Amino acid sequence: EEARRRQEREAFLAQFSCSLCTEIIHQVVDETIQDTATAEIQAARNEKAERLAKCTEQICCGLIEETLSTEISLLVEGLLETELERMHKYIK
Amino acid sequence: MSKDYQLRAAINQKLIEMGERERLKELLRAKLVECGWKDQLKAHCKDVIREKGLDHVTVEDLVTDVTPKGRALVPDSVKKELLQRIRAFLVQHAAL
Amino acid sequence: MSKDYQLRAAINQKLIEMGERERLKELLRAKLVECGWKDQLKAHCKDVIREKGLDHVTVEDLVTDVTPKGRALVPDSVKKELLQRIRAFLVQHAAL
Repeated sequence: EEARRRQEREAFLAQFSCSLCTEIIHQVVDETIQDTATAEIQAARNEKAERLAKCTEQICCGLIEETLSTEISLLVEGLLETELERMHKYIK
Repeated sequence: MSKDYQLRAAINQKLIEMGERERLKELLRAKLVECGWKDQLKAHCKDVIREKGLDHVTVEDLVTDVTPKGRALVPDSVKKELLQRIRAFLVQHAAL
Repeated sequence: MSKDYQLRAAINQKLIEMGERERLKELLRAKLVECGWKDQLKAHCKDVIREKGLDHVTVEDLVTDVTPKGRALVPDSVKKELLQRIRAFLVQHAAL
């Protein structure tokens, strides 16, 4: 009877250990997956926002550069033309 | 209430009271990092986000997607180590 | 093609398609006049012409000469306003 009870108890503990082990693994794995998924989505969102901010700035700088280039050329051309006209009038 | 059920409840209670359940979880977390499981999981999450597109994936979608693989990727050696630790605890507290 | 390049191309495409790029340039031109940039640059050009002599200055030389100052003279507030306007446009057209 004693041997049977010991056997039963050992079988129970073996089965219990296995189920507890699986339970803990699932709990930790699921918690970690939840945390990792949240963190990875957030990281991807941050990365996207950073890229968007950087590209927007680059586009803004490009637009300024392009406009300045045109404006400076027009201004210089106009100014030199006026100055030359003035000089010619002065010479005449 | 069955005898098994009572015994289960008593062991679970003891595990919690003695802080062993938390220690087991902590050990497992550390092992999952150490064996590269967490890095694999991160890489898998990144792949899914890339494939589906950030705008088409929620945290819930991602969790559902990566859970089967995440569970399957836990190395047998880690499972074995945890099981041994549980058995050792139960032997040590055999009076339960 | 890099992700950055693709994104810049997509933003530019949207700005052009919706006529916003031209509107932004128009706004910038107006701001440059309003803040006195044009007058300041004109004065600077005249200084350079006076220093070098009209006979020794070409359009290309003068453009090269005054461009750094032209860039530096653009007030930060104007740059900020333009950037904000682009950001607002992108928020409004969130497809990107």
